[in-house]
Amino acid sequence: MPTCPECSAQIGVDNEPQLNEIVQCPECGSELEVVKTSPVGLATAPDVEEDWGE
Amino acid sequence: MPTCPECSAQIGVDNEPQLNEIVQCPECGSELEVVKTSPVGLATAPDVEEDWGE
Amino acid sequence: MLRVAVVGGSGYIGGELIRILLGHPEVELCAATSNRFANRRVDSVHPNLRNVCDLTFTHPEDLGTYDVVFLAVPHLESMKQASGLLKLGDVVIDLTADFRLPDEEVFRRYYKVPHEAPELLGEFVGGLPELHRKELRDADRISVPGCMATAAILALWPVADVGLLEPDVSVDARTGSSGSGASSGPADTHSERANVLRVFAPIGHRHEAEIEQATGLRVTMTATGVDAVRGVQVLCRGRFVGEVDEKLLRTIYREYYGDEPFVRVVAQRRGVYRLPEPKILSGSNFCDVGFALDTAERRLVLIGALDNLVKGGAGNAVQSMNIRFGWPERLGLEFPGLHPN
Amino acid sequence: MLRVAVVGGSGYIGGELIRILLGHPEVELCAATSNRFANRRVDSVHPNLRNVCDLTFTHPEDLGTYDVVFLAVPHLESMKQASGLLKLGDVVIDLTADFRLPDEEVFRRYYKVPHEAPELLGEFVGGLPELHRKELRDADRISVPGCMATAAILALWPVADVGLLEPDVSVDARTGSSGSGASSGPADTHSERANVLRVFAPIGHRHEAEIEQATGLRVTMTATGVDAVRGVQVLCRGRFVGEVDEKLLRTIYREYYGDEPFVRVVAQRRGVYRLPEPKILSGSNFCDVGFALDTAERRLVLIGALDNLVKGGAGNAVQSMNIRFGWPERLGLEFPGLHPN
Amino acid sequence: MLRVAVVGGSGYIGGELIRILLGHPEVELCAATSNRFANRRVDSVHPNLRNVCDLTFTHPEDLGTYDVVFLAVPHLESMKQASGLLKLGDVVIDLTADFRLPDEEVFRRYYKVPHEAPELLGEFVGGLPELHRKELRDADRISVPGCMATAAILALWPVADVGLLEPDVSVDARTGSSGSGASSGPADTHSERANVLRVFAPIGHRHEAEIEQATGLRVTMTATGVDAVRGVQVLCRGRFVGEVDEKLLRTIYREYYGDEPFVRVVAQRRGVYRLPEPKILSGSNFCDVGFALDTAERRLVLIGALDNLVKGGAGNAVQSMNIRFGWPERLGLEFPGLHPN
Amino acid sequence: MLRVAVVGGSGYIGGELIRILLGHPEVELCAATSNRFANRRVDSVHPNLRNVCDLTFTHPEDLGTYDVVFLAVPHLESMKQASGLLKLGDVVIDLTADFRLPDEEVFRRYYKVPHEAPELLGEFVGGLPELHRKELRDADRISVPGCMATAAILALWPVADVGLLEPDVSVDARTGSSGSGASSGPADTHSERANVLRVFAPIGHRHEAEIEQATGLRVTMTATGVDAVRGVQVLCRGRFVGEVDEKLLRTIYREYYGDEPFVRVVAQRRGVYRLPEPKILSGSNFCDVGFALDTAERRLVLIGALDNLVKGGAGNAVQSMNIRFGWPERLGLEFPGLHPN
Ligand SMILES: NC(=O)c1ccc[n+]([C@@H]2O[C@H](COP(=O)([O-])OP(=O)(O)OC[C@H]3O[C@@H](n4cnc5c(N)ncnc54)[C@H](OP(=O)(O)O)[C@@H]3O)[C@@H](O)[C@H]2O)c1
Ligand SMILES: NC(=O)c1ccc[n+]([C@@H]2O[C@H](COP(=O)([O-])OP(=O)(O)OC[C@H]3O[C@@H](n4cnc5c(N)ncnc54)[C@H](OP(=O)(O)O)[C@@H]3O)[C@@H](O)[C@H]2O)c1
Ligand SMILES: NC(=O)c1ccc[n+]([C@@H]2O[C@H](COP(=O)([O-])OP(=O)(O)OC[C@H]3O[C@@H](n4cnc5c(N)ncnc54)[C@H](OP(=O)(O)O)[C@@H]3O)[C@@H](O)[C@H]2O)c1
Ligand SMILES: NC(=O)c1ccc[n+]([C@@H]2O[C@H](COP(=O)([O-])OP(=O)(O)OC[C@H]3O[C@@H](n4cnc5c(N)ncnc54)[C@H](OP(=O)(O)O)[C@@H]3O)[C@@H](O)[C@H]2O)c1
Ligand SMILES: [Zn+2]
Ligand SMILES: [Zn+2]
Repeated sequence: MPTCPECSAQIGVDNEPQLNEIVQCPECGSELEVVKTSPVGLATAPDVEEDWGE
Repeated sequence: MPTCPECSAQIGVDNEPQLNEIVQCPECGSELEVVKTSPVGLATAPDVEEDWGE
Repeated sequence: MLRVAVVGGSGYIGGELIRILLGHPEVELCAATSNRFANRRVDSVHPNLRNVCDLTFTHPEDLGTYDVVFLAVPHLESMKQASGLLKLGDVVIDLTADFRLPDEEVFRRYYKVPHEAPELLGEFVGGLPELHRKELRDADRISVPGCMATAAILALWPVADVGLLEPDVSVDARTGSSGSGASSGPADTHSERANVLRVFAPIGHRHEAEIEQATGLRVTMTATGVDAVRGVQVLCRGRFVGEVDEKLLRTIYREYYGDEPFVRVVAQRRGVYRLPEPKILSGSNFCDVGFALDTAERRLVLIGALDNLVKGGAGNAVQSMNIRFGWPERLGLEFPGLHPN
Repeated sequence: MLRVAVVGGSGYIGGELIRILLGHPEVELCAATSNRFANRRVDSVHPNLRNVCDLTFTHPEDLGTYDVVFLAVPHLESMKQASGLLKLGDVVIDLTADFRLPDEEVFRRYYKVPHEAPELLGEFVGGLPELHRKELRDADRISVPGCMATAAILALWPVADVGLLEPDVSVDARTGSSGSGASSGPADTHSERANVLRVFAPIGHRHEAEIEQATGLRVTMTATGVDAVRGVQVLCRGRFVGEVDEKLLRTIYREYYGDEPFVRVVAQRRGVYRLPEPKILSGSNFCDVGFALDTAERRLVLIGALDNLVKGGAGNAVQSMNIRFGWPERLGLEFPGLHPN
Repeated sequence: MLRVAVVGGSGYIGGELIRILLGHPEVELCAATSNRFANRRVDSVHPNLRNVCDLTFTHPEDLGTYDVVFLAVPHLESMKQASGLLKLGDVVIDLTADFRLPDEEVFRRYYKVPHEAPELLGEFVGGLPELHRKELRDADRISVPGCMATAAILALWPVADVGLLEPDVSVDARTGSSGSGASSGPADTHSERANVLRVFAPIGHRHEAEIEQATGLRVTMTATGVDAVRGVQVLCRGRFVGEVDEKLLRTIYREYYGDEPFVRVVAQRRGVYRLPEPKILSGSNFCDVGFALDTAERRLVLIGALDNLVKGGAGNAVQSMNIRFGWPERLGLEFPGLHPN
Repeated sequence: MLRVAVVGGSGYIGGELIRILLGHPEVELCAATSNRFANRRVDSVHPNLRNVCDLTFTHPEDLGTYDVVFLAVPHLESMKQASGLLKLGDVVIDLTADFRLPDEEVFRRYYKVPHEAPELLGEFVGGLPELHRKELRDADRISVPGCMATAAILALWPVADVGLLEPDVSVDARTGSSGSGASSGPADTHSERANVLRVFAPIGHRHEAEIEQATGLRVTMTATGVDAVRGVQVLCRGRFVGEVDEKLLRTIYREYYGDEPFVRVVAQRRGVYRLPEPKILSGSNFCDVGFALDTAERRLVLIGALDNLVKGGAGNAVQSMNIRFGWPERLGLEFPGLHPN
């Protein structure tokens, strides 16, 4: 199973993930991009900085 | 089954209620006193006015 | 297990539906939609579902068909997309306002736009089990009433139905911030919305029409936003006809609600919680109703309280589904609420 | 500088009087009483007054005489101790309910006990400047109305006074926890009192009588405790007679309140704060009044809001004192309230 | 069905135990005690249980014997009444502080009184499944840890256990008002307790001792009351030894909690709910733990959050019971919490 | 009367400046700017100012020149528009973060962008009277510190300045929602922001740099959003060097703050309000500071509390202006805060 490049959590992906599909890490919430298939490779997707703090 | 003198709700009492036992009406919350047994008769127990309002 | 889906899963009603359906033993939640969060995890929007829900949101266009579909989209959207949405499920339970009012004209008066699917209005059964249990048993199109309307109808209906109320009734409703959904404008920020007693509808609130339709009364309604996230309370004021005393009122409510799994009559003479209030109802499917009587003035105050997202929405919808499929009505809806809270 | 004293200084109204009087340029606060805290520092009970007030509490029995004395004791105490208390000051301003209702019988009906000083009832002038400014100019006995009553009277009075209201009016009042003073019972703890919408007076609230007396209307009142410390809001519902439109209402309110320093008419078509609410009134002496009109149904909703401890109590008392002594009415009462809050 | 009883059923922990046990499929709740409310209905104190619970309170002296007894009395009472109370149940689960600290001397230092049943201290197993699951399987005397202690222990323990923490740790705890039970004093009224950030324990809070014992760390703890009814959050600050990065921390937590039914690791890079907080945990048995890392300064902030009455008390007790009797751990504890709330 | 203007008048700091300046006897408020609300009434945004303020907002481009100009624009805007803004006033008091940190590099590290007017950094005097009263007397460019920084600096500074603190200090800050201004995103809505204990800055909050600069300590700071509109509280934890007892601490604070009009030392052994908290500070310019001492562990907890919009912003700015012009420092800032509140 592929792992999250940010936090090493195992990421469940569909049987046939599409290239450039975005999946979200269940542990750290990062958005990950499918950068290759069979086997699946994931890279951190560019993050739009959210306004959250005060 | 005896009924609440305040609101007529049916009051479940133990098989052998004691005279002067206090039971509480499930519907209106009144405290009721067992004033006779077999058959059971209930009367509203004197109510200590609770401070509740503002 | 029936296969179910929620359209509008990233909203507050949608989130509550997801929570309840995940705990429901007879259904499998197969999809929850979101445009904004498509492919993101459901628990990234509804963090209470972490470790409980592994789904990601589906884009509405990617939906398949299901045994039951719940519509929790903004009002006006159900009717606009009706042709598409109604095909998604054998049974469709709509939580918007769009199919609540059978009369096209009344709809237009309250919603300021013409109805876009008037031909469907007659197909929907009201998703209020206390009034429509029988019709719900074979209803394929169900329209759940509004949250404040539900509280007011359940408080008023028995007394109105036995003919003890004069027709003119005023309804004073109070509601938490989740009642307006997950949207955010300048009036919705915490700094502006906290500590409010905001009379956002001094006259003519839309739920008037629903209450009138269900009870046959003439209703004038006022709605105030209060500093709470969940919860609705209504105070209904009217005059009675004939002889009315506390016992009679209790007898009436007992007759109407004695067997109801989710309506409790709360009118106590002692204790801290004498009349219905939402404080203890968060997460629960109960609607508490109560009353006070002013014999001298021949006036009645009837009070209802519920959690707007549960009995005022998602819970009512699931209860309706339980009836439709012949399941025990309490299924998935057992959480009783918390004290203190 | 006039010498003033507060009886009941450890309570919430007493504390507010102390705060305002300390900032008042024409008076010197000479004593504030407490039985429980006699000889303890005032700021040990009212921590906002640290570095502002160096007084300690006086036992009531150790009071001297003063130019002005404010009575902020529990209701029924002013009348019980009237003979003693009224000797303490050349001018006595009573904040209890005891001398608000001129009619002994009405008092007994609402307070369930006979009045103990009925002979004094006629001596008091109502401490509501908007209605009694003229009499206040030479009043030596002043009785300040109740907090919810003040809000309702100020909302209703102009429209009632010009004869536009049908006599039957319902008043729906909402109040914070400080409205019941510093007392503590099982229903007052934070865990039980937070998040409430507690209908503690579904019918027959005592302030009914005050509103009826001031406006000549027939009032049925409901009161609900809300999750706030300060603040009162009233929604008054009635029907109008004759032709009424928004302009007429504005004209009437302008005529009655255009020159009032502490009444604002708030009925806006835009913005976040369209109708009166207490959120922005904490600490201020304003009473905001507003209205909504249902022409079709010939109904009016009149709304009032204030800080129960200021315009609903201590502020009104000080404003009355200012009038009595011919000082500018705003003296000591300039704090406008906060936004956001 | 096992027969169970709750001693102290009119309190907040007692009420929560009753709620959970009523929904538990393997037990029958046979008695809940109260001195003050003996023979009154349980739902007159816990109004969320109306229509759910038909019991009346039993006077403690009228108790029989049961398969399992939960003790939810004030602290010091369990040890004082130990000889009587421990006879009531084959399995006794104590929620007071009395049997949490195995060392008599530590107890005396923190509770300022000598222990009255020191001979029993060794008999109790800690009711914290994450640390003591194995011993709980055959424990007949179980002592559930404190609410803030539970949150702190669950946040700290994995990192401490692998030896990555320097021993000195500070714990900053925040707690709602239900944490101090249903008692009421002048500091507990809504007017005084609302809106607080009350540092009631700037140093030396009693839960320090429990955290030290469970983690082997040296803890200095501060506790602040916040304006909430339910909920505890702890921020634990320490320094790490060796090389630590986010991945390592996640691996550690995953290893310790990956299979735990009620601990979730929450440390997100996006969204509104990135770190643990009690807002979404009311009524649920989850303890959320999370972390933030300051690599430059070699510091860690570890965060825990829970509902003090559930995972911080009643829920932990029921989870321990489930383990003791070999039932699925989630039994009776499935409610996931609400969003929004 | 000096002529003053507020740039950013529709924001929360701007609104507070307007409120205070309107009540200030030595200045005339001539303009308050807003882009979004230009030409609309000030009281349509700040409803507390109805009947108090008759101004309409000025578009920033329509400003003239004034004796004193206050800058309450978003951070980074002051430096970006510095050349224009600084010409507007003989005295300019900036409330943004832009000129607080004299070191360009530190600024870049914390604000992630290069400073755009580094040449001006040296011109600003810190707007914290307790530390910079002397320089403020003839300062024409004043930079007011951050709200949390002010609370922490005032709590830490005396003890640090006498050399009693070890350099490593942790600061745990709690803040209400107004601290982030009037902006609104999905995380700011009432439903999401109510009831939070949101650790939005577990490490590295920007105010760290300000506290370090003022006190010479090494600070690690954590910030948590709480369910309040106004108010900041900081808990600062450190270790002391040498012999320290309560008396010494009191002596030090007395020496530093005995003559300060707006700092109170609050560390009481009795009563409900023993340590500083913002509950009673809304609207007031006080900063309360207090302490607790753990002699055994050689640890100190120093606590500060203030209203972020007053002593944490607008009030501090006005106090600085009072010093600059030789007026009594309390002018316009007399409101002491409310109890209860
Ligand atoms: N809140 C209550 O108390 C309550 C009670 C009873 C009934 N209701 C009714 O329930 C419905 C939902 O209310 P809510 O409070 O949950 O609102 P909400 O929080 O705003 O949620 C609306 C949902 O609809 C989705 N949505 C928006 N536009 C859409 C479109 N054009 N097509 C498909 N989906 C769309 C939204 O997500 P995306 O934008 O990501 O798609 C979101 O999931 C409303 O009709 C409301 O009247 C609400
Ligand atoms: N709270 C409001 O919003 C509000 C508004 C308008 C008017 N009022 C009226 O103002 C009055 C005070 O209300 P409150 O809310 O301030 O009540 P409170 O907080 O309970 O204060 C009552 C005060 O009276 C003192 N007191 C009690 N018994 C006394 C006695 N036998 N003789 C002399 N002093 C006694 C108490 O202190 P010690 O026990 O230490 O002496 C305390 O200082 C009441 O009559 C109330 O109806 C209240
Ligand atoms: N609150 C929390 O968050 C929390 C969390 C974890 C653990 N705990 C622990 O749980 C226990 C209960 O706490 P709580 O918050 O529920 O307190 P509480 O609300 O004050 O309840 C105490 C209960 O004990 C009963 N009681 C009082 N004195 C008694 C006596 N001498 N003998 C028998 N029963 C007596 C009370 O009712 P009657 O007076 O009517 O008998 C009441 O039912 C405490 O030991 C506390 O440390 C509390
Ligand atoms: N909130 C606090 O507790 C606090 C405390 C101390 C210091 N501060 C600082 O005070 C400043 C204002 O904070 P706030 O909380 O009041 O923020 P705010 O509520 O967001 O207000 C910002 C103000 O600036 C105006 N503005 C926005 N962009 C502008 C531009 N490009 N040019 C000119 N004006 C512009 C806004 O109105 P228009 O968009 O209509 O022009 C608004 O009046 C910030 O720098 C903040 O760091 C805040
Ligand atoms: Zn990850
Ligand atoms: Zn009854």
